[in-house]
Amino acid sequence: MSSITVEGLTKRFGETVALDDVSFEVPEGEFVIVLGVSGSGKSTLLRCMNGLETPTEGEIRIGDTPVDEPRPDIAMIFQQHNIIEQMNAYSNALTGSLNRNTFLDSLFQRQSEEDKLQALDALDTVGLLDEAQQNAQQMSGGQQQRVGIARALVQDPTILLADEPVASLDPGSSQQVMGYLRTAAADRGLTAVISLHQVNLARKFGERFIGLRDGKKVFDGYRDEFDMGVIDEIYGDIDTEGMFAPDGEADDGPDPSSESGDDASSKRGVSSGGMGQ
Amino acid sequence: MSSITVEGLTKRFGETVALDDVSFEVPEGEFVIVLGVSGSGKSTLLRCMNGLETPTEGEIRIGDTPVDEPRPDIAMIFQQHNIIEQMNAYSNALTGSLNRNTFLDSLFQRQSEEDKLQALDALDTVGLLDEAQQNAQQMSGGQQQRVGIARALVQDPTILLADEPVASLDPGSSQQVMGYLRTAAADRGLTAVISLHQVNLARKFGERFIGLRDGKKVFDGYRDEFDMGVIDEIYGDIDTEGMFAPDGEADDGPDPSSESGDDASSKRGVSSGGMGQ
Amino acid sequence: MSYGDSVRDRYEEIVLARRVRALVFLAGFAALAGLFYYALISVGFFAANIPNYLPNFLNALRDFFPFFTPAFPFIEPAGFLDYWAFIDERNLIWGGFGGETPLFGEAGITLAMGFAGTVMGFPLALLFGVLGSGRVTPFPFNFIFRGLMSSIRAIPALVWGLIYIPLGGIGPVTATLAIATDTVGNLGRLFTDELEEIEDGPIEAMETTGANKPQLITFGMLSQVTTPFIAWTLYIFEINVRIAVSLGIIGGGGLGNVLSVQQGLFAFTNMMATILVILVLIISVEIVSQRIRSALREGDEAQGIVALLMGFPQRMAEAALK
Amino acid sequence: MSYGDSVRDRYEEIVLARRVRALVFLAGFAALAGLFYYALISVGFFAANIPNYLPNFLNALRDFFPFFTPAFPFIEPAGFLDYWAFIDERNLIWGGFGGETPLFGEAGITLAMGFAGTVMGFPLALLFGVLGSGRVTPFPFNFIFRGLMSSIRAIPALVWGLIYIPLGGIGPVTATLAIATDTVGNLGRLFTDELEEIEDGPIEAMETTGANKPQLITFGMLSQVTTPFIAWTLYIFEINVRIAVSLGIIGGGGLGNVLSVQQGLFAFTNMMATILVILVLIISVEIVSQRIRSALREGDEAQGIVALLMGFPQRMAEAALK
Amino acid sequence: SGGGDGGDGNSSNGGTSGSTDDVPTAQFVLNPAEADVAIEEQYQPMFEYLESEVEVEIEASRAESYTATLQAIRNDQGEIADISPSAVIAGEDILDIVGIRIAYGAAQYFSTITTTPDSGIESLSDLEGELIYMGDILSVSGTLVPLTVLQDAGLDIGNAPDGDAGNFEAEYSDHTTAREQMVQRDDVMAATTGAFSSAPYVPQEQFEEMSQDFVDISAEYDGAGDEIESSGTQLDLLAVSDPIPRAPLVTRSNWDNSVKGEIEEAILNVEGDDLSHGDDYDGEPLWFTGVQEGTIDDYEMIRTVLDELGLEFEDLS
Ligand SMILES: Nc1ncnc2c1ncn2[C@@H]1O[C@H](COP(=O)(O)OP(=O)(O)OP(=O)(O)O)[C@@H](O)[C@H]1O
Ligand SMILES: Nc1ncnc2c1ncn2[C@@H]1O[C@H](COP(=O)(O)OP(=O)(O)OP(=O)(O)O)[C@@H](O)[C@H]1O
Ligand SMILES: [Mg+2]
Ligand SMILES: [Mg+2]
Repeated sequence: MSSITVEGLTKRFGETVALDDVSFEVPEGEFVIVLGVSGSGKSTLLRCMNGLETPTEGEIRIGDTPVDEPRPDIAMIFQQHNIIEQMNAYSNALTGSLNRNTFLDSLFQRQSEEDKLQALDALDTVGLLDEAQQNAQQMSGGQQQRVGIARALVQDPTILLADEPVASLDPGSSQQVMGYLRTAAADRGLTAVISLHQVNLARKFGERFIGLRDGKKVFDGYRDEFDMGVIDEIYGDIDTEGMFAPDGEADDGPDPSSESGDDASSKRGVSSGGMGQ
Repeated sequence: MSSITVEGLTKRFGETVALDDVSFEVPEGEFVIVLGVSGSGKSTLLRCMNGLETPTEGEIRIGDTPVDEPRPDIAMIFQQHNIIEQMNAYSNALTGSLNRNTFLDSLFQRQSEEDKLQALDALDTVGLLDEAQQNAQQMSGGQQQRVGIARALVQDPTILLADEPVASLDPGSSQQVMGYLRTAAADRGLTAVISLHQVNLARKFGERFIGLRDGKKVFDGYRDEFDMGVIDEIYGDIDTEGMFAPDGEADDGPDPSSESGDDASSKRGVSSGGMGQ
Repeated sequence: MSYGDSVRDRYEEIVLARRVRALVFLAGFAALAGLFYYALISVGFFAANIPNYLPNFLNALRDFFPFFTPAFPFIEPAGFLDYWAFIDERNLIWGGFGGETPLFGEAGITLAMGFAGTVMGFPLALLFGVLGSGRVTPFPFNFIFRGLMSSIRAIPALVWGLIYIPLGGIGPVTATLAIATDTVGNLGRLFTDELEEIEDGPIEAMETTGANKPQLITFGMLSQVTTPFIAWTLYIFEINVRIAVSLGIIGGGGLGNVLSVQQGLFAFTNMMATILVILVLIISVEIVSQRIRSALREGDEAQGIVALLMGFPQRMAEAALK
Repeated sequence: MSYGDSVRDRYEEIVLARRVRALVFLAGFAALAGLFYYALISVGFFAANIPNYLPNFLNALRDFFPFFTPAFPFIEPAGFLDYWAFIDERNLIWGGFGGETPLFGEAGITLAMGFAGTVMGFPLALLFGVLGSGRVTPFPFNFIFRGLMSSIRAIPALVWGLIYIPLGGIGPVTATLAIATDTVGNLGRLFTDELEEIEDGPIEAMETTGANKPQLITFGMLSQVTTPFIAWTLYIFEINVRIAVSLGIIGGGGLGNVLSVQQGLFAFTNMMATILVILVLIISVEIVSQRIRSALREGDEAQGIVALLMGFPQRMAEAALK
Repeated sequence: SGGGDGGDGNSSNGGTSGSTDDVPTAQFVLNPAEADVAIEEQYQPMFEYLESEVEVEIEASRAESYTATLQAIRNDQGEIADISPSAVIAGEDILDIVGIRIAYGAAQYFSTITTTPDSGIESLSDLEGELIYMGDILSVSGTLVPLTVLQDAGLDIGNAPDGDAGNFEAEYSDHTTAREQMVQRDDVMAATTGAFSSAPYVPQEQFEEMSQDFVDISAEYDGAGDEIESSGTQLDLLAVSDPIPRAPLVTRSNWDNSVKGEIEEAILNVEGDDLSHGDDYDGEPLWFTGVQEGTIDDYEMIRTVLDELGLEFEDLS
């Protein structure tokens, strides 16, 4: 059983509360997208689900077993892909089978033919079979990310986690990578949780959406409930905030009784008038 | 006069044609956004306009004078911000005045009070006055990008170029940085040419749009002409391309008469059937 | 589970490529082993019959480590006292106030040689290092400076010491000059290497602001490398202290000199005591230098130190100057 | 143009801060200058009266460079012939086939010492270097290995040479052992440093695949650093050839030995000839090593070389094995 | 030819050890510290002589210090050695003295203290507070004996050579460098060197005034002052030491081989002709012309010097 249960998850780093009492359940085979602005806790959530971080409070269960350390059946895809750039695509994919092989076998690439074929098949799935022997360093960002997906697939996971897998890619590659992720998850019946910060991509690929803001879950719902109101809730009204910030900050400057007051105040007067914050 | 004329601009790197006979005119004070997928020639266009690259053919003129080397009155903002991370925000902004100061004066920061106040004013414009003495290294990506804008403003330019200034920022910071750019350009009456790859940001901030594809200009028009058809023209139909590529590539695999043919061909048959490319 | 043809084909191809690769690597390894063997022959390694002399050698080692005893508990604390007696008697670590040796005794002379040599060599190292970079001096000409630095490095510090005898006489001064010369070659090269690795972006950005060449070099390039330059200088300082020991052995004074006399007297215990002091000196230098370097690397910490150092005078000055 | 109050206030603050900073820097600089002065006193720099002896020194330099003449055109080609005569007579560069010296003469012995020492020291350097990393060995224990490497480094190669005499006798073998020991300390430390700087990402990713500890170390860490490890080994090889020259001076054989004999004979021209050979040797080693290193750094080029090297056998093997 | 190089000795052994099992080999450890020479080449006739007299193969290696030599012998890495008088005292438990080397008929030599004519130094007592350049720090003729001479003249030598001198300053290098740098540098008032280094620059009369022993015994007396004219350098003699026993040739006392006795005998019987090179040799000849029988007692004088200076060799047995 590979359903995921997150129960009362809280994670603090010193003073910072990265996650604040987050709970949800993901049934087997669902494709979930986690949204939130930078610092909202997306990475922390995924790292907890993977056992890379230990929750301060609360619990995460896969089926019935709690997660407390990285496990082969949970595969993770990272924003910075984290593949070994010094190895070729095939060897990178093959590292997904490390947990099934002894140290010496993996050192000399004496894995079973089955494992090797599986690595190539995973590269095929992400459209990189022809580049299997190319050095990862010489690949484009999108290709590297796809190698990361291939490695995850070779792990034979039941759960696929991905932390902003397309954040550093251009739109074309982003769509391609998300497409591969969705195809792979669907073909293999994987439960997938993927964090994103592009709303348009999320809408295009997501099945279910979880919104985080300041570590709290502010939205949890399916396609039909995911509308502009939800986006405002997740992202706040960043437009105004972003565009008028310089003037806003000038407002809390020092006392207005300084020498060069006349010109400056007139200038500030104009901009203060322009916004009501 | 700071209108820009691009005339028959072609740039080749060996075999690659990065720009192919691109021509347009930008009147003084216009805020232009250049769109295109990765590799379409956005950076090359901006680098040619700045004199960092020499066109293979064609010419760029500011007013009536052709551009052939970097000039102080054309300021450039880079995707990787390219500020000096080892210096503080203020010192970085101050480097914008290098062209007005001798080597020794700039070395010992003995610029005129006027220049120094201008640097602080530029930092104020991008909302970083309070962080003026903070080391650039310790700033967030968005803040660093804003320092880059401040440096450009200190140059006292008449033309502002920016190459994907928000590509590595999260949506909040992206909006903020774009906002500062537009405000600064409007306040100082600068002609601005900015390349982006986010369509939504482009729509929100752009006045006029130029679309590049494979080095050719495929669109040039104002807000009202910028619709979904244009986006398809610029980006191509990436959805299908991105999502079905793995199967598409399997099609040009080797001869089907190999040993393990039965299972594989059935699998491929299904996916081939699923798409018509 | 079964796989597509293209996967199988690719698999066969990889298996073949790996087999070829293994062969090539084996050949390379064999070549290396052959070279190694030839080198061993050249130095007369097999003629030396090392296994035969191993017991002798282990026995001789006991001269150096008097605190080892053959029986349990294998360590005799009194041995350490021997060391300390010598260290104390000869002012190796502490020269006392107003004496002829510096405050830190013989170790102080060695340290002073390394330090003075580093400081004296630094300006030329900086000049040659910067001029050796292809970014500053155009291509064929930068190799003049690189060649100069290579030549300086090629001559061992010991030989530089010899060459400088007519200038500095016999003793620590000549050793210091030799270290300074060595520094120009070694540090300058590290500077050049560092400059080759900086990012182009900020330089290009400086260019677009209309900066002139000296400004481009200072703000676009040098400002990026001040931290590594300081770190490399500290690293060379470490090395220079080690060289100062070696130069002492051939007459440069300081700990090396003590070492060479005790060696001449076959006083292995005293020699080991001197080596221990060398160890303490060099490890101290290393630790201090590494602290500073890691503080520089992590700007935060440096900020902390600077803040600490500057906080008080800043407040003072603010009060005074206002 | 006029500016807002907050801008002016900030300006005043910056001016003040800069003034304070300048004071602090001045103080730091003064402290450094003071230390430098004290160091110069300690080594007896001012007593040596260097400016006085400069003419003497320049005169003495003429012994080394017989091809300089005081009159125009300042260079006498015959001087170079003197060099060559000695180089040829003493087999410095070319030992001939089947002779007693290796193929490359005395230079060959020096090279062999550096090469054999590097190869012999490499395995232990790798082991200690990896075990010294905090990522592999948990905190207090990795310092055992770091301390060991520090201690080895602290003892100059010259002293190691002495310690190994009972084992290798007098001559190149002992020098080679000393170089190998030095390599363990120097190369091992570079390895440890390099390991501290690798990215955490790939290691973490390896962890999530369920790899065990040795796999984590091999694939997550070592695979990231093979290129820099090779580069560092080549760098240490360069340094070892230089050390081999120094050890030769104190009896290790090879070029250093020739140098020291000629020095003893006050045959400065011959000495310079030897130095020239040392220069050629070391610069050659450096060029070769730097070529390989830069090829490694830019994967493309390496790919090119590998492709070139492997292309032919690959096609051969493919034809044969199919 | 470079046939006498240390490296060659080793490599030739590597190549031939298989085929010459029956011929015993003996390591001859050479030391150049007492004279500035290319020592392996100079010894070449000696090796050829020994190999012709005795069924033995000589391998030469060059040690850079007596410590290295004694370490080698003590650890069975060398059989025969050329060592200094002081090393005899250090290694008396592990060495057998074969004989004392003779040069120009003398088995003894001298140490000198010299100054430059313009230094203003008239006698040893004027050296108080001045800088003196000496030979290698533990060299018998360059440093140790001259220190006792200075001490006898009333100077406070403090802890020198192993530590700071009392009321003068000492720096150590080697005979020739010490002499040359004294000439070059104004701040160096005297140099202590073996007579072999200084005598060519000192007028004969000065030796005659200073020491009858020197005139009688020293091999350097005849050539004294010879270099003054050609070099333009003259030195003034401040002191000449008592005669010092020349350096011996020794064998390892626990060397247990039948050829040991034969070699020792051959060494004692060596003639000047056996030690000279052919006509085509243009290097320096070997400095000694024969070997005279000697025992540890001949080195009593050295032991006294060491005692006076408070130097003590560690036990090497
Ligand atoms: N190891 C850590 N130590 C301290 N604070 C941390 C750590 N990891 C995360 N945080 C803090 O926890 C909060 C949530 O961070 P997290 O990385 O989960 O956000 P995110 O949504 O992934 O942001 P981004 O889009 O920038 O990746 C932030 O305030 C962050 O500063
Ligand atoms: N210096 C160069 N040398 C060779 N080819 C280059 C160079 N710079 C750009 N190109 C090529 O020119 C084409 C256009 O590149 P350009 O960088 O202008 O695209 P872009 O639209 O900025 O892409 P991106 O979004 O990835 O920055 C690409 O095919 C690129 O490979
Ligand atoms: Mg994150
Ligand atoms: Mg670009």
